[in-house]
Amino acid sequence: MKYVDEYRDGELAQGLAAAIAKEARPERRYHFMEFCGGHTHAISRYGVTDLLPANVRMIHGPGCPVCVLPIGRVDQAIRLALKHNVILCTYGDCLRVPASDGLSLLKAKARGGDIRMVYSSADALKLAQENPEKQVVFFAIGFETTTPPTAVAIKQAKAMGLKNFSVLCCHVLTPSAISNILESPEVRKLGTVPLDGFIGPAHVSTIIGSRPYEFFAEEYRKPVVIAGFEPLDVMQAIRMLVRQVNEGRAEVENEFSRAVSREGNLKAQNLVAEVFELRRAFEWRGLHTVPYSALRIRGGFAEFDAEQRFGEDYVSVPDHKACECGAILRGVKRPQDCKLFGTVCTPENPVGSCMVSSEGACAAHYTYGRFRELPA
Amino acid sequence: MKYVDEYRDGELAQGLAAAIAKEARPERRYHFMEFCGGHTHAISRYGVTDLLPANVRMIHGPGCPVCVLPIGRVDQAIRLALKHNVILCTYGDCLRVPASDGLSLLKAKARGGDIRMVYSSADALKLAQENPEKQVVFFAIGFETTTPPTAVAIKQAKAMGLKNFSVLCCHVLTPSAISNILESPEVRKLGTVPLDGFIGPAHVSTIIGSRPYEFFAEEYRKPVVIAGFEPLDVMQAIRMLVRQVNEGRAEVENEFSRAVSREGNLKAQNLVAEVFELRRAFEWRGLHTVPYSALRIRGGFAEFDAEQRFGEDYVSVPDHKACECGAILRGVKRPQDCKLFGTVCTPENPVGSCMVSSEGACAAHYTYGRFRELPA
Amino acid sequence: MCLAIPAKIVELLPDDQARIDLGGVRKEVSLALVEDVAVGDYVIIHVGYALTKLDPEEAAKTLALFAELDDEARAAAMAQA
Amino acid sequence: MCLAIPAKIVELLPDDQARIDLGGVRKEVSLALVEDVAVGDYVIIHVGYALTKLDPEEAAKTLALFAELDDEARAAAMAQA
Amino acid sequence: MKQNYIRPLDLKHGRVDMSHGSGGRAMAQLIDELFAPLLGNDYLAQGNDGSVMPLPDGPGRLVMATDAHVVSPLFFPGGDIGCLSVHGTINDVAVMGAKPLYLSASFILEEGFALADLKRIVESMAAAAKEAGVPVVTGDTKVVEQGKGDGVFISTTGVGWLPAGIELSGNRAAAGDAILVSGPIGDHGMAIMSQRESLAFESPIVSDTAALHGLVADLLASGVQVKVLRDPTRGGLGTTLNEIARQSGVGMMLQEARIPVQPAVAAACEFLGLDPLYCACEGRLIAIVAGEDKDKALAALQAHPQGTGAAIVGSVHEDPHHFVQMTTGFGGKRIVDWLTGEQLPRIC
Amino acid sequence: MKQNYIRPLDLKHGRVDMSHGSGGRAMAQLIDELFAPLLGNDYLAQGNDGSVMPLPDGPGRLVMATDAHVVSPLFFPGGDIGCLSVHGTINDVAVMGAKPLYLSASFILEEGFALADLKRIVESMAAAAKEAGVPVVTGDTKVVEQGKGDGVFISTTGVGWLPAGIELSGNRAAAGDAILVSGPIGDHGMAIMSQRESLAFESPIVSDTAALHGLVADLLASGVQVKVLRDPTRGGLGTTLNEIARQSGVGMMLQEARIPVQPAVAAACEFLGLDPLYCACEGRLIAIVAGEDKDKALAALQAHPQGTGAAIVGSVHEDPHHFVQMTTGFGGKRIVDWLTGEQLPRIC
Ligand code: SF4
Ligand code: SF4
Ligand SMILES: [Mg+2]
Ligand SMILES: [Mg+2]
Ligand SMILES: [Mg+2]
Ligand SMILES: [Mg+2]
Ligand SMILES: [Mg+2]
Ligand SMILES: [Mg+2]
Ligand SMILES: [Mg+2]
Ligand SMILES: [Mg+2]
Ligand SMILES: [Mg+2]
Ligand SMILES: [Mg+2]
Repeated sequence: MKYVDEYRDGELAQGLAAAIAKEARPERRYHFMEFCGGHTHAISRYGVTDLLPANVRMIHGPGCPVCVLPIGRVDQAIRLALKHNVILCTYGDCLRVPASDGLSLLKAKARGGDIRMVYSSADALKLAQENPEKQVVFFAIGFETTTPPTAVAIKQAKAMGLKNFSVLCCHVLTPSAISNILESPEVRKLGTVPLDGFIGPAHVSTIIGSRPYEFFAEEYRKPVVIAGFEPLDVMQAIRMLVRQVNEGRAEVENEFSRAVSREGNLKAQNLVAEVFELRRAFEWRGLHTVPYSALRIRGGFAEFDAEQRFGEDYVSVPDHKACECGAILRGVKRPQDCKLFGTVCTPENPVGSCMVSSEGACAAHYTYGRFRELPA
Repeated sequence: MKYVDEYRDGELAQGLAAAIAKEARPERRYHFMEFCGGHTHAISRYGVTDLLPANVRMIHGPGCPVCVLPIGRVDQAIRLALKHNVILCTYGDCLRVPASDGLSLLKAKARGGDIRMVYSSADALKLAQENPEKQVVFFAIGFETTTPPTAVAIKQAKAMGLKNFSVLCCHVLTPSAISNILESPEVRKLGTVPLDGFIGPAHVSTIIGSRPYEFFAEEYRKPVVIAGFEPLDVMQAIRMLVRQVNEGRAEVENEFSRAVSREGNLKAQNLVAEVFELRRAFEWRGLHTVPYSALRIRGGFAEFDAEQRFGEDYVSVPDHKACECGAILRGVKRPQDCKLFGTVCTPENPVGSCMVSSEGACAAHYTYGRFRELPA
Repeated sequence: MCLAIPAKIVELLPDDQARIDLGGVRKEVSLALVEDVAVGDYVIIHVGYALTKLDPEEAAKTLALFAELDDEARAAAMAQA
Repeated sequence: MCLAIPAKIVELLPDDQARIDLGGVRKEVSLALVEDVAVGDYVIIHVGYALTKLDPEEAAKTLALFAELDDEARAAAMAQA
Repeated sequence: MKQNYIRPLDLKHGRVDMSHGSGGRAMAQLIDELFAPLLGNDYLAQGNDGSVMPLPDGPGRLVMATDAHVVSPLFFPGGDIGCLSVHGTINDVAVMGAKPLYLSASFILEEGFALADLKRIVESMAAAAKEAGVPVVTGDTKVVEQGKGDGVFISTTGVGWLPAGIELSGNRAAAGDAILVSGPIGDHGMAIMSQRESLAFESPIVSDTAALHGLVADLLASGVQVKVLRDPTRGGLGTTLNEIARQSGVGMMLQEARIPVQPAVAAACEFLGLDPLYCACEGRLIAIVAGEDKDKALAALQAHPQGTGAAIVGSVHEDPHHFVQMTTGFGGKRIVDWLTGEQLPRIC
Repeated sequence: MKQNYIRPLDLKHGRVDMSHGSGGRAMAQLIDELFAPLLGNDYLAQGNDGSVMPLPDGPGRLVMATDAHVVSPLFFPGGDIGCLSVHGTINDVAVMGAKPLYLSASFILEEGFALADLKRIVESMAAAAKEAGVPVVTGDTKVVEQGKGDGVFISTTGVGWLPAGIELSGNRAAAGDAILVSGPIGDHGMAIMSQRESLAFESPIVSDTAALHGLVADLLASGVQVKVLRDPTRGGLGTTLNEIARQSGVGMMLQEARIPVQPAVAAACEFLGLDPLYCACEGRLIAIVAGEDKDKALAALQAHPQGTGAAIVGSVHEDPHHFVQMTTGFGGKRIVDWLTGEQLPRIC
C-alpha cells in the first residue's frame, strides 16, 4: 500500500528511535500529549513506546470521539431506538459505549432496538430511502474529520426531500478541547500535568488546516507538531517536538504536509458552515460543559435535526463514580491509575468510554500494553 | 366425551347398518346427497360406506366452505397480504387453497405475506388490538354457522373504535346452494343426477333452524333429514331417508333435535341481520354466480369492509381446465372421475379446492377412501 | 369447517365469556350468541363461540332411536359381527 | 474514529463518486468534499469520502526526513538492532 | 420405492414453505428429490432415523443420528427444548438398536435471548443427559441478529454403538408382523398445541418426552424378533407407519380401537379438528415384531415403566400400494394417509 | 485456568448479544460460566474443537466435533454455507489428529427460502463431502417461519477415528515450542466482509475454506512432535492462540513480520480499521510443535499443496499471565489480546 507501508518501516523506526534518544537530553523529562486517539492507537498498536527513551513520555489526550461522548448522548440515541422505534444508524465503535441502566446501543439492540452499524453517513441516507415507512436517525459523532460527510448527507436528504431522515448531531470541535485542557487548573495553575508540547491531529487538520493551532503555540507557549497517524509520523513528530523544546521554540510545525495545508479544505469548511452552527455549550465526558465546543444543525435544516423532530432532549448523567475517564482525558491520570482498570472495567464490560474504542486510552493500554505493568 | 362418544359407538353402528340393509329395498337404488362437508368427513373418517348396502349411495354436496371459495376470492386475500401489507388472518383450511399464479395463502406467506392462522374471529380482533400500526384483515369464509362469530367481531370492533380491523366477507348461504343444485339441469331436467333426498346440515341448522328446508321438501318433493355430524347421526339419517323414500314421503325430519329447533338461534340471526345484508350475486366455485347467495357488510359497518377499505375488487378467475370440482360440487361427478385425481392433483399439490379441506370430496376420498378403487 | 363440538359450561366469566370443559380440556369461549346458559349446561362450540344449548332429553331420545331395531335386524347384526 | 487511508483514484464515476484502489481492494467513494481530482491521484478516504488530495512531493520529502540521521544515530541504531 | 407424490419439486421457482418441515409427504419429497440424490451414499439411503456405519476396527458399528430442535414455545408442559433435544436424538440412535454413547450440541441463539432462559434450558439438557447416561461431549454456539432466529435452536447429534447381530431398519417389516406402540400417542404434540397463543387451552396434557434406550434394551433383551423400531415424532404414528410401509414395501392394517390415546388428547383433537394419529410423541416407541412374538413383545414393553401403556395396534400384510389402513372404532375401514401440510406447530 | 474476564455473566437479567457469538472473550465466558459447568463432563472439559472419547471396543478412540453454520451471506467468493459446513466440522475433527469418517447435517430452513438456492448449497456440500471422502450419513430438516430464521442454518457434526498414540490438545503447548501457520490468514473473514451490504467492496479476496485432514495427516506422518493443532476460525489467529495459551498455561511471542497476510486482506483491514489477526480462516492450520522440529514441520507443511504459504510465526514461553505478545513489524512489542466484541459479521 503506497503512502502507508513506507511510514511503518521497522528499519527507519530504529533510526528515528536512535535520533530521538540522542536528541533527548538525559537530564530532563519530556511530556507530550498526543491529542488524537488515532495517535494513541498507532503508539499502542506498533509498540512505539518501546522505541522511545525512558524520559520521553506520551500523554493521551481527549481526541477520541467515542471517549468524549457523554453517557447522556448515548441515552438519547437509545431512547430514539427503543421509544421512538427509529432505525438508529451509527459508526461501529459507538455500539459498546456504556449508557444508563446498564445499557449500550448493542444491548439496546438485543432488547429489540433496530440499531445498525454503518460505514458512512451515505449508508444511513440509503437506509432512509430504502425504508420509507420508518424514521431513520443517524447518530453522528466525531471531530472535524467526520463532520463534513454528515453535512453532505443532510444536504442530500434535503435535496431529495426525504421526510424520514434526521441526524442526532454530536459533532465536536478540536480547538475547543485543546483550549479546555490548556486552561485546566492542572495544566495552567497547579502544573500537576507537565505538558511540553502537542502532537496535533492528522485527519482533523486536513479539514481545518494548521492555522488554528497557531493560537495555542503563541498564547500558551506550547510547541505543536501536526503528524500523520502512521507510526513513523508519530516518531518524527516526537523528534520535532524534542527539538523545539530543546531549542526553546513553541511553533506549529507540520509533519503531515503530504495532506495538511495551513488553510485546510475550504470546500469542506464551507459545507460545514452551511449546515451547522456553533452550539453555545456542549457536555464532553471528562471536560464537563465546554462553551462553543460543538455543532448543531442550522435552522434551515431543522427538519433533519433528530433532537427537534423527536423532542428527546439531552439529559446529563454523571459518570460511574470510580471511573477516571475524565481525569484521563485531561491527561491528569493514566489508565493504570484507575482502580477499576482491568478488574471491573475491561473491553468486554467497559465502565467508562475510554475502555471502548481501541483509540481510548484505557482500551489501548489494556489491549496492547498492559504487559508492561505486570511482573513477568 | 359426553354427547360425542355415544354417537360413535361401533356396536350400535352394526345394528343401524343391519336396519338400513333390511329397510332398503333390494330392487332399487337410493341416492342421497349429504350437503355438508362435515357429513362427508364423518362418512370417510369412520368408514361409514362400509356399513351401507351397495344400493345406497352417498353423493357429496357443496357444503364445504373452502371448496366453494372461488380462486378470485383467494387472490383478493393474497393481494391484501402482499400488496397492501396487511396482517391477513384466516381459518387454517384456507391456507392451502390454490390461487392464481401457482400461489396459495401458504405460498404467499413464504413470499413474505404476513398471514396468520386463527382459531376464532375473536383472535383476529385481538391481533388488531395488539398491532395498532398494522391493518388487520380477517378473511371470513363459511356458512351460517361461521357467520355469527364474524358479526360479533365486527360489532365489537365498532364498539372499540378500531381503525385497523376489517373483514373480507365471503360468507355464503346454504339454502341458495341447495336451490341451485335442485334447479340444475342435471337434477331438474336431465335427471342425470338421481337425487332421492338430502341429509341436511347439522351446525348450520342450529343457527337457521329446520324451517328453511321445508320449502325444498315441498317444492321439489325431496325428503330432507337434518343430521348431526357424528357417524351414528349420519346412519340414522340415512335410515330415515330410506324410510321416507320407501313410504313416498318428502318431509323435513330432524335427527339432530338435541341441537336444532325449527326456528334456530334467533339471537344469532338478529346479529347477522344487523351487520350483514344480502349480496345481489356471488360466485361459487362449481355453481358459478348464484344470485342472493352470500352476505356483504352493511353500510353502517362499511369501515370494516376490507373490499371497500382497500379497493381490491373481486376478479373472477376460471378454474383449472381439467379440474372437475364444479361438477363434483353439483353431485354430477365423483372425485375418481377426474383425470387429475391422485396423479397431478393430490393433497400436497391440490389443483382444485375439493382436494384441500378434509371435508372436500376429493381430499376425503384421496385421504381416506382411495384404497376402494385399487386392485388389492 | 363447520367443526363444532358439545362441551360443558364449568364457569361463567365476565364479558359474556365462559369456561367450558371437554374431556378434561378447558377453554374460554364466547356466549355472545346464546342466552340463558348456566353452569352444567352443554353447548355446541364453534370457532370459540357457543352456537346453541344442547337438549339432554332430545339427545337421549335420539340415542334410544339408534337402538330401536326390530328383532330381525338385530339378528342380522349379530350374524354380521 | 478518524480512521482514514490514502488510496488511488482509478475511475471517476457519475454523481461526484469515484472508484479508488488500495492494495487491490476497490471501493466507491464520494468526491463531494474535494476538488480537481483526477485518475491517478491519491486521496485520503474517511467514512466513504475523500477528505483531501495527497501531495506526492511532500510525501517524498517527509520520507527523506525520516532517514536524515546523523552518523552517530545510525551507529546507535545498528548497535541496538 | 413408490413415490406418494407426483409433481416434482419446483427447483427453479419454488420456495420452502411450512409444509416442508411438517414431517409429512412434502418433507419426504424434499428429502427424496433434493437432499438424498445430491448427498447420496449408502448410509443416507438406509432412510432410517439413524445410520449404521462400520468403524476401521472391530465388529461393532457406529450409529449416528441428528435432529434440529426448533420447538415453539421453548418451555412447554412436561419439558423444554433442552431435554427434548437430548431425548429426540438419543431416541433416533436407540431405535437402531444401538447403545447411545455421546451427544454433541450446537446452539443458535437469537440476539436478545434472556440468559436466564438459556440457563434453564441448558440445565434441563444437562439433567436429561445425566439421567440418560449420555454426556454432551462437544458443542458450538452461534448468535444471530434479532429477527433472524427464534430464541434458541438446538441441533444435537448422537453416536451409539451397535453390537454385531442387531439389525433393525425401516425396510425389514414383512407380512405377518405385528405393530406395537409403547404407550398413548399424541401427548407431546398436544402439550405444545395447548401453549400456542392462538389456540391456548388448559389441559392436564404433558409432553411424553423421554429417552427410550432403556425400553429398547429391554425389548431387545427379551429375545423377541424385532424388525423395526421407530419413534413417532413429527407426523405422528400415522406418518411414521407410512414411512415404514414405503420403506418395507408392505401394507398395514391398524385397529383404531386398540390405539391408546389419552382422553384429554382425544378431546383436544376434537376441539381443533385434528387427528391424534398425526400428533407427535417424543417418548413413545413403535415396534414391529414377528407376528408370533407379539405377545412376548407386549409383555416385554409392559414390564418396563415406560411401556405400561403398550398395545398391539395392528399388523403388516402385503400390499403393492403400501397403504396403511385402519378398521375404525365404528366398524368401517379407511386409509391412514401421510400427513398433509402442517397439522401442528413446531414441536421438535 | 486463569479467567480473562472479571465480572460474572448476569444470569438473572442479562441477554445474549452479538458479542456472545463473536469467538472472543464474551463467548469464552458464556461457555465457561454457563455451558461448561452445567453440562460438565471430562470430554467437554478437554476444551478442544473436538472431543476424544473411548469406544466399547478396541484401542481406537472416537473424535466428535460440531459446528452451527450461520454465515451471512450464504454465498460468498470462494464458497458458500454448504461447503463451509463440511469443511468447518471436518477440520475440527482433523485438528485432533483423527481421520474424519462421517458427517451429519441438520438444516434449519426459513420459510420462503428459494429451493434453487437450497439446491446449490446442498450440491456444494455434496461436492465438498465427496472431495474430502467424508459422507453425510444422516440429516434432519426443520422449517421455521419467515422472520424466525435467516435462509438456512446448517449444523454439522463429524466423527473421526483416532488411532492409539496420537495425543493432541490445546493444553499441550509448552515453553520452547514453535508456532506455525499453514498459510496467509484472514482470507475467509475478509471474503465475507467484502459482501456485506454496508461495507461492500470489490477485491480479489476469496475464502480459504477447505478441508485440512490431508494436510494434518501429512504433518503427523512427518514424524514431527506435534503438540497442538487448531484452525483459526471465529476470532482469527489472535483469539485462537489466546485460547491455547490459556489452556496450556503458557505465554507466546509472535513475530508480526513473519505472519503471512495477503496484500488485499491487509488493505481491506486498513479500510475498515480491522486487524487481520482477528479475521477468520476456514482452511488454515495452526500447528504448535516441539521447537527442535520446527523446520521439519515447516517443510512438511510446505510440501503439501495447502501449506505452500506456511510460516513459523512465533514461539511459546512461560508466562503466568498467559499473554500472547508480538514483536511488531515496526520493532515494538504489544499484546495480541482476545478479540473484544464483534469484529466481524457472521462468518461461519
Ligand atoms: S479503566 Fe474503565 S473505569 Fe477506569 S478510567 Fe478507564 S474507562 Fe473509566
Ligand atoms: S381431483 Fe383435484 S383437479 Fe380433480 S376435481 Fe378434485 S380437486 Fe379438482
Ligand atoms: Mg434425526
Ligand atoms: Mg428424533
Ligand atoms: Mg425418530
Ligand atoms: Mg465451534
Ligand atoms: Mg423473533
Ligand atoms: Mg466445533
Ligand atoms: Mg469448526
Ligand atoms: Mg475449530
Ligand atoms: Mg429428524
Ligand atoms: Mg430474514
